[in-house]
Amino acid sequence: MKVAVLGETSPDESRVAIVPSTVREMAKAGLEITVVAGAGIGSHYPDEEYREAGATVAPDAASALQGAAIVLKVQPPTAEEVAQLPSGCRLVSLLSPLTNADLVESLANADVTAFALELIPRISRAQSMDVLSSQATVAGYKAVLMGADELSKFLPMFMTAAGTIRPGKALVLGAGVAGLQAIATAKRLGARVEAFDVRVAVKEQVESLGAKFLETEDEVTAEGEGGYAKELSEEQHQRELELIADHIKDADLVITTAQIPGRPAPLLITEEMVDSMRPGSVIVDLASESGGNCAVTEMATTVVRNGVKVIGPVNLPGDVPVHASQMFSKNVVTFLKEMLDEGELTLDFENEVIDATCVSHGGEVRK
Amino acid sequence: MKVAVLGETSPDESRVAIVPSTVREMAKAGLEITVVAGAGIGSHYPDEEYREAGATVAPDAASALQGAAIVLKVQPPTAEEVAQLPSGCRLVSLLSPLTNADLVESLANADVTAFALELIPRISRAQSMDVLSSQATVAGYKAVLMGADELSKFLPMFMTAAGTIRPGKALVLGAGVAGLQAIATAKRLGARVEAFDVRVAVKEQVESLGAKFLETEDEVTAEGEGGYAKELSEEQHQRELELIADHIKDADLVITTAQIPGRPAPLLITEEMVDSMRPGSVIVDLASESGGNCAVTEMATTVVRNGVKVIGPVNLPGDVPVHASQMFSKNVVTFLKEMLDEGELTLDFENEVIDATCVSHGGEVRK
Amino acid sequence: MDLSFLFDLTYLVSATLFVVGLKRLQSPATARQGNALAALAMLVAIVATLVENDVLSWTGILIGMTVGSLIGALAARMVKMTDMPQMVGIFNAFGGGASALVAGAEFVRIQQMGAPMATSTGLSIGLGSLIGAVTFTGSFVAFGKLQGLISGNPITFPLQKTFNALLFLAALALGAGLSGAFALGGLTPLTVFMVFIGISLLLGALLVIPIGGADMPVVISLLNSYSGLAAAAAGFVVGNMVLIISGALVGAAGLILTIAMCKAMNRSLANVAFGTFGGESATAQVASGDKPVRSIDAEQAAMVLAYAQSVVVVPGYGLAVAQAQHELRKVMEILEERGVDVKYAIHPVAGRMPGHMNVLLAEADVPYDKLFDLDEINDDFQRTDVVLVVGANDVVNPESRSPQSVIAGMPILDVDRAKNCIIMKRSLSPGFAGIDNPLFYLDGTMMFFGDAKVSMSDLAREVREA
Amino acid sequence: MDLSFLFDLTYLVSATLFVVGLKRLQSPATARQGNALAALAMLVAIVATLVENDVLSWTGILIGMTVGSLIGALAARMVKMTDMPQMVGIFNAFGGGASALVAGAEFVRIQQMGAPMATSTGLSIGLGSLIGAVTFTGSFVAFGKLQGLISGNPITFPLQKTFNALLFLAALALGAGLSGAFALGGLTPLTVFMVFIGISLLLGALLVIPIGGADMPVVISLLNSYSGLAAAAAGFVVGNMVLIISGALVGAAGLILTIAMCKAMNRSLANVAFGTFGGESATAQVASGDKPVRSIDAEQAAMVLAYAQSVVVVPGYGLAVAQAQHELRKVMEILEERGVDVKYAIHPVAGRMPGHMNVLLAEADVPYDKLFDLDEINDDFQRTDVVLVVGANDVVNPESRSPQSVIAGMPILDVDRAKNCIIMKRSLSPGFAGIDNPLFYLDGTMMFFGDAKVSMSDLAREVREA
Amino acid sequence: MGEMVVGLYVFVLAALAGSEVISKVPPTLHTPLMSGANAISGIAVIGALVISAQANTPIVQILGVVAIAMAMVNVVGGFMVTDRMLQMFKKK
Amino acid sequence: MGEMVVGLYVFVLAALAGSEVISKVPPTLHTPLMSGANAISGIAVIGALVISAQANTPIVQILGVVAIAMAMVNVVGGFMVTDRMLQMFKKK
Ligand SMILES: NC(=O)c1ccc[n+]([C@@H]2O[C@H](COP(=O)([O-])OP(=O)(O)OC[C@H]3O[C@@H](n4cnc5c(N)ncnc54)[C@H](OP(=O)(O)O)[C@@H]3O)[C@@H](O)[C@H]2O)c1
Ligand SMILES: NC(=O)c1ccc[n+]([C@@H]2O[C@H](COP(=O)([O-])OP(=O)(O)OC[C@H]3O[C@@H](n4cnc5c(N)ncnc54)[C@H](OP(=O)(O)O)[C@@H]3O)[C@@H](O)[C@H]2O)c1
Ligand SMILES: NC(=O)c1ccc[n+]([C@@H]2O[C@H](COP(=O)([O-])OP(=O)(O)OC[C@H]3O[C@@H](n4cnc5c(N)ncnc54)[C@H](O)[C@@H]3O)[C@@H](O)[C@H]2O)c1
Ligand SMILES: NC(=O)c1ccc[n+]([C@@H]2O[C@H](COP(=O)([O-])OP(=O)(O)OC[C@H]3O[C@@H](n4cnc5c(N)ncnc54)[C@H](O)[C@@H]3O)[C@@H](O)[C@H]2O)c1
Repeated sequence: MKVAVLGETSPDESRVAIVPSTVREMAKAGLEITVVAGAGIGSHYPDEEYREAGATVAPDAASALQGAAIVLKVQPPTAEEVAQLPSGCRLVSLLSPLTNADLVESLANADVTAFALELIPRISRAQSMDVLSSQATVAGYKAVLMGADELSKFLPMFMTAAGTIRPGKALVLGAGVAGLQAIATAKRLGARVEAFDVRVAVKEQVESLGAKFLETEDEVTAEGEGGYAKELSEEQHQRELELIADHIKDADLVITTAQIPGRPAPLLITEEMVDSMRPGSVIVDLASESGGNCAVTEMATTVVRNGVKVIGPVNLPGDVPVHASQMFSKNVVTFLKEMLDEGELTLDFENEVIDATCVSHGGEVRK
Repeated sequence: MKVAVLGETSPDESRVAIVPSTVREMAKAGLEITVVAGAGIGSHYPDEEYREAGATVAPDAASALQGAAIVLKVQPPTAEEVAQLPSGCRLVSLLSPLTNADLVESLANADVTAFALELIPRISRAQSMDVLSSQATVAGYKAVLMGADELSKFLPMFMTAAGTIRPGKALVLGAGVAGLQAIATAKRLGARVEAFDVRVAVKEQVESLGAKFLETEDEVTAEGEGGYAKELSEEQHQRELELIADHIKDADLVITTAQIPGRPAPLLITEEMVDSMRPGSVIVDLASESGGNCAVTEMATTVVRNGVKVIGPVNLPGDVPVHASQMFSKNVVTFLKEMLDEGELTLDFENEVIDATCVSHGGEVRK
Repeated sequence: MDLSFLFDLTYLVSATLFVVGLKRLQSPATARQGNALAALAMLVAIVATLVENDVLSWTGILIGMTVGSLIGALAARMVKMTDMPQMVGIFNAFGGGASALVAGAEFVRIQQMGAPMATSTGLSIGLGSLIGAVTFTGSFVAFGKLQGLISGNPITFPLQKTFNALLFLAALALGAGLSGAFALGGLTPLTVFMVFIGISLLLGALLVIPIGGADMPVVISLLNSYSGLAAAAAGFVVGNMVLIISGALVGAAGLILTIAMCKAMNRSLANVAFGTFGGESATAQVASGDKPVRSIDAEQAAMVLAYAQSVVVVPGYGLAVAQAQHELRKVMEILEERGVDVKYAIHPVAGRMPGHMNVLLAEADVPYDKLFDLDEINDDFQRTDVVLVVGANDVVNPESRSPQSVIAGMPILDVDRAKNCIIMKRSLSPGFAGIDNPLFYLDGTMMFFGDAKVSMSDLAREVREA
Repeated sequence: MDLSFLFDLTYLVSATLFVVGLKRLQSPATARQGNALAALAMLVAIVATLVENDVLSWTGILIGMTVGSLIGALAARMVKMTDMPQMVGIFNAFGGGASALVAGAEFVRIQQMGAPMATSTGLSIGLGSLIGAVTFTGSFVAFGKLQGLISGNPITFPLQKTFNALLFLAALALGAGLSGAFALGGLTPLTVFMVFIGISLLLGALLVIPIGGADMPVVISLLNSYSGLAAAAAGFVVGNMVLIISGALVGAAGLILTIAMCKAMNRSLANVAFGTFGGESATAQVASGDKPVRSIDAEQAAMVLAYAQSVVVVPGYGLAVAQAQHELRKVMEILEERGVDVKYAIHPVAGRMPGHMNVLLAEADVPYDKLFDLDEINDDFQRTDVVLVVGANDVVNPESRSPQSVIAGMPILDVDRAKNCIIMKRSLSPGFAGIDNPLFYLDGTMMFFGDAKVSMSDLAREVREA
Repeated sequence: MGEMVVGLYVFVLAALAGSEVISKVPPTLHTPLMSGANAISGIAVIGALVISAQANTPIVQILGVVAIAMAMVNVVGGFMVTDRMLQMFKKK
Repeated sequence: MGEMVVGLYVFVLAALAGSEVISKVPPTLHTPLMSGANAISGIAVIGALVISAQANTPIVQILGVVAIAMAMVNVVGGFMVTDRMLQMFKKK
């Protein structure tokens, strides 16, 4: 069975869906892998290594797609790419299905059975396919490194002959997968870390990393489904803002990660809060792609306001392409194995994972 | 007694010689401080804070210098600045005296008593004036953050549902003040760290940070004076290069800091060594200003060779201006106190520190 | 210096050997030797006794010794390891019985000689036979309960306490009568003595009957103490120092042991000793629903770990919550110094974020090369002596192998394949997935309850001393 | 039951109280109470003795008791804390003397009665007076050495060992003669006895004379053990159990203590006990050049720390070299649990790079708010009970205050102002600056030698148990 | 002093020594310790021997022999079982 | 059994108990312990009392009284000094 691994066409994307080490694993499972030439270059995996691992390197996407039963990608395909897909093939990739209904429609029309990796259910068994988790891990780590590098100050404490420098304070808003990783990384760098989230279970998790969980007098909670959060009531939101205003004043590094699936990111940092911070401080807004947690954030650029840098990074995992791709690839392979039975393709909608992720099949949009 | 704090004119320099918190300390010692407007902006110390601390803010350098007995700066003064200095005043600043004889000459001609902070002797008492140490500390920390941020990989180990990622390897060449700090920071970030230096005492120090010291079969040592190194013999250098070639192949992040006072930096990484590294790796060459430890290094830019980024940073401490200035300032104040006796200026050449640092006095070049 | 002085010295040596032998039982390293010393002490005492006394007839003595030794040796050889407690119980019965018989025989002898009995002798004989007889039947009942011959459940009947108390008073009264405290009406002393013995035997059985099977080890320990006292009483009867000394030793040792065991089981001594008057029962097991688990403390865990050859640590979210990483590393370092091979098995989703355990263990300076991921280590478990699970739950839950489970399909660390598994957590409550863990109820599993940081600190101390 | 039985029971109670009292001396928490119990035991024994015996004349007894008590109480009140060891020595002399006198008096009494003496009585009297007399003079010499009345240096003369050995043999021979083993020519037994006592007294002095002042505490402990034996011998002489028991207790306790002290000082018991035959001397002090330092071990350090109210830790480069940061944090945590106030004083240039200690302590998870820099903490030292310096040297070197020093002008942590200072390092070798450190030789300084990681581990164990 | 009192002294002292010695034993060794102490309590055999040796009538003689046999079961069985348990504690 | 043998038994047992009890004392308490044991060794006062009480001649009487005085110095001084030392160990 032929599996085509396409290269990414967006200039912002340096990852690749499959890395050479997983090619080997797939080959063992009986799949023939064809990789478009140069697909791995952005993440430092040369064609050479793919060949050594047993893949065929096709000169372009068209030849790679010829007769492919499965097509793998990182980012959602463009209209042209959709047009090129062989009818009846299966596409596994990120698809932003909640916000990109047109794409799903066009895939259905092209008779592609498409699987959106964002929709992997958060059940124990599917953890090893969960690309959102693996990529959020990368983002959380990277956000702190980027922020610390942009900072005009030290994060760790230093007691030296040239005076004592108190440890910097990092504030992490939203302690999901990315937020927890950010906490851990900031702790590693020696910062004092405070964090806030609207889900109650998070308090213990934050403390298990040695950080301080901020609490309001009245509870602010908004537990959603499947481990996600939902939007806060207006009153609760107000209380949350007050809490943050209180603690952001003396923060040196702020990392925000708050997201609500399918909704714009909640606003957690107002302009006044940014103004209350000391010049030289840094905010890294991981929610910038879905509107930002900070009022000042502009996607894909760094705004300096009053000496405070507000960074709105796009696709942070793409900045750590070697390992982000490796993890993505491992997730995809584990997912593929869900629909293989002794080397044969199956499509079992009883299977929770398959059912949840499949957005188009047999020319129909499934959800 | 009037002390003038000048702003830095070089665009690369964001530090300032005196920060508001030390203004207070100086005022207590009976000094009147005048700061040129905007001097602290680059390091996020607004004029406001200087005023609050008790300093006068002068509109420009000329008015600040009027009647000043002591003039403070970070970088060596430009020709114009030298021309502005009141005759008979004392200048305390970095002066690169070993490589910049002209400047010293011109200072002597202008009848300035100039003190080169680079020449602070490395004796116990003078540790709190040692700007080379304090700024090297900043550089070592910053180099790792910068390198880790540029890296296409993780440094720490991750055992996750998306596979296991082995910890990255950092190689630190030259384990002086900056190198040791780089080791500590890389360890903090979870890297496995190896280090090499030509001074024997360093082995224990490297190990005291939990890193591995690389050793050759035959000893490679070149202990210099005052804790510094001297140049290696050709044969020893060859042996060192072999050792490095052996260990650089699988290094993800390389930090080089090897320096020999008054001499160009030793070459430690050849082009072939760079080619032997995996794409996506990073080299940060802290010696770039004195010629670089890596053959590929170009000062002030990043060269990408074969997927390996070679960064040649300039003035790294200037990238952490808030704390770098604070430490610098603390050093300068402690130094000033050496030549104050009950609020009166003294010039005691019996004092080892004064003697060693004073490069021009009474119209004469002193060394 | 006459001969009797020599004999006395020999007995003194024997007594000292008993003390030294018991002392050696303090540590596993010297315990066997200690036992051997005690046995030697016994031999010395026996030989000295035989030489010292003018033996009227060797036949009986030789027969008694041979038969007894053979039975004892055979029983000791054949008993299964798991049946040890019962075996100790039954040996104890015989020891107690022997003391009672000695007292009885002396009583008969004195009666036959027709000599009047000194109060002190009467007292000794009374105490010896009372305690000996109680030990005899009590131990048999304990044996029966442990062996399953008698129901392990507490057996109670109405007015049990009152009845036992009356019996005890009756025995005391008869004993006092025998010692000459008051006249016994027309009955011959022998008859009275027989009744006295009968009551004592009944009392022994009745004292143990109402105690639950789980408390039996404590009961046996207590009866052991009694048999020591009985022997000491026998010593008073025949006027032999070595009997008095070793009897006192065993009596004190048994009592201390009983108290220690009660503490470990969270019972009061009175509760067990006067089980009659209490009649309640407890169980050493913490039960969830009806499934029993084995619960151990730091000392026991330390012993298991310190004498293992290979240990694998499975850290989980609870380690992070307790922030016990430093203590964990410390314990493992001590074990490594003792030559134990230590590895850490890191499950990919242990904790609450990817790489959680890495962050934690890096903080505690655990070297990277000791960390193994699921695929690398899963085959090792069956060759592992002890797995120490610290605050992990879901990632070691064998339930994931059953397709109906909510964690079905999640690969787990196969710790259930190891020989022993110690699990440190605070309770039997479930982990993230919210489901019960069958691992807790397996035979090889020992639960070490408590906050992981506290438990680990305790463990560090105990491991160092083990 | 007759009266004598009651007395015997009372003596038994007294003896048991002695044992319990000694047992309570095991821990600082109960030690005072233990001492009180022992005193009570003594009171009980004295009263019982007075009541039991038909006292012929109360005058002498009352005078003796009053005078002795007054002297003892006054001496105990007035002695300076630092003179305690001598005081114990001299008390001991009196105890030994009393035993010798008891034996002597009994000898005289028997002689006067003209009755023949039983071998066993002779043996008891001989041993009692020999050991008592040796204790008497030996203790006095030890006292003199400690008090500075006699030179603390070992005093030796040619053939010392041989002479002592001969003296000892002579005493034995005379003793045997007295016990009736052989005839004593024309001399009256009393004369022989006087000579015997004389030789014993001489022997006591000669045994102690050649031992160095540093070994005196061990000698006193050993003499203490002797005086116990003398009391036990006196017990045999007058046939009193409580004397035998408490004498044996003290004898054994003294011996065990002596052995423990020898171990701590790295001397063999034989070396001290038979100082005569050895005659060499050692010193408990590690000397650099001629300056002595006080060296302590983990147990002592633990006691000092555990009973402090405030402890400041001064980490230095040695902590990093030993990688003992985790162990350090552990020890401090245990102390904090015990209510000790713990701070860390970080010198700006401790270690080998700026912020070295920060990296190290952050790794071990020491909270930031426990770290204080030089300016913040220097004033606190004089209010600090114990400073624990771990592998630091230059940064606590008071030499920096003298302008000639190579480290002149470097601000230091003023640990010499604290009440006590424990310094952990491997030797007396200098630090980075290569100069000696006068701090090591101060009165309040205790050196705890060894690799910091090992020492700290030991300390953790001991602190937990302290 | 009477036999009885002497016995009492000895008894009390032995008990003190016994409890001191035992109080330091770790729980894992409790079972072997109990078993070892149990074997020692078979010391009643000495009493049985004394009685048998001096037996003046058949009934005393019989009682004595039975006592010997029972005590020996305790002694021999006890020490052997203890030894078996302790073998498990051997440090490799 | 003779007095002597009984004494020996008692002596040995007491010594065993004593060494067990002492072997657990930490070094810091060695000095007070030594001092406490030293006070106990003043038990010789009992012997002295017995002798004095039964003194049949002046010389024995005098020896006895001196012995009493000396022993009492040891007893009273010993216990008091020990107590003073132990006060320093009071846990706040
Ligand atoms: N790693 C990830 O990325 C990630 C993310 C989200 C969810 N998850 C899920 O989290 C779970 C991880 O499994 P796990 O085995 O590590 O943890 P777990 O299944 O959640 O179990 C943790 C156990 O630790 C015990 N515990 C808590 N605090 C303790 C303390 N102070 N001292 C001692 N024990 C303590 C708890 O039992 P007691 O209450 O009885 O003490 C609990 O049963 C998996 O189900 C995984 O799917 C993982
Ligand atoms: N912080 C900086 O930036 C910097 C940079 C360069 C130089 N310095 C200089 O370094 C010195 C720092 O002072 P310091 O007090 O931290 O250190 P130090 O004066 O160098 O003394 C360290 C002590 O630690 C002991 N030690 C070494 N290894 C040990 C081990 N494994 N276990 C126990 N003890 C051990 C050594 O004594 P033993 O050998 O007897 O064990 C040594 O005396 C200052 O002189 C400072 O000027 C500092
Ligand atoms: N298989 C599994 O069991 C599994 C896998 C992955 C994640 N999860 C769980 O899902 C959780 C959320 O995952 P995620 O990180 O992808 O979520 P996410 O990226 O959707 O959101 C990030 C965080 O922002 C928080 N947030 C939302 N609104 C907020 C507000 N107004 N203020 C502050 N915080 C706000 C959310 O609670 C969440 O923790 C994780 O914590 C994890 O426990 C479970
Ligand atoms: N007052 C004091 O005591 C004091 C103050 C500051 C620094 N120092 C000492 O001085 C030492 C050096 O200080 P620095 O960091 O400013 O030195 P530096 O910046 O001049 O050099 C950096 C390092 O490069 C090393 N190096 C030189 N040639 C090399 C080669 N061919 N290969 C590998 N490494 C080479 C040097 O040994 C040095 O460790 C420090 O380690 C410190 O111990 C002492």
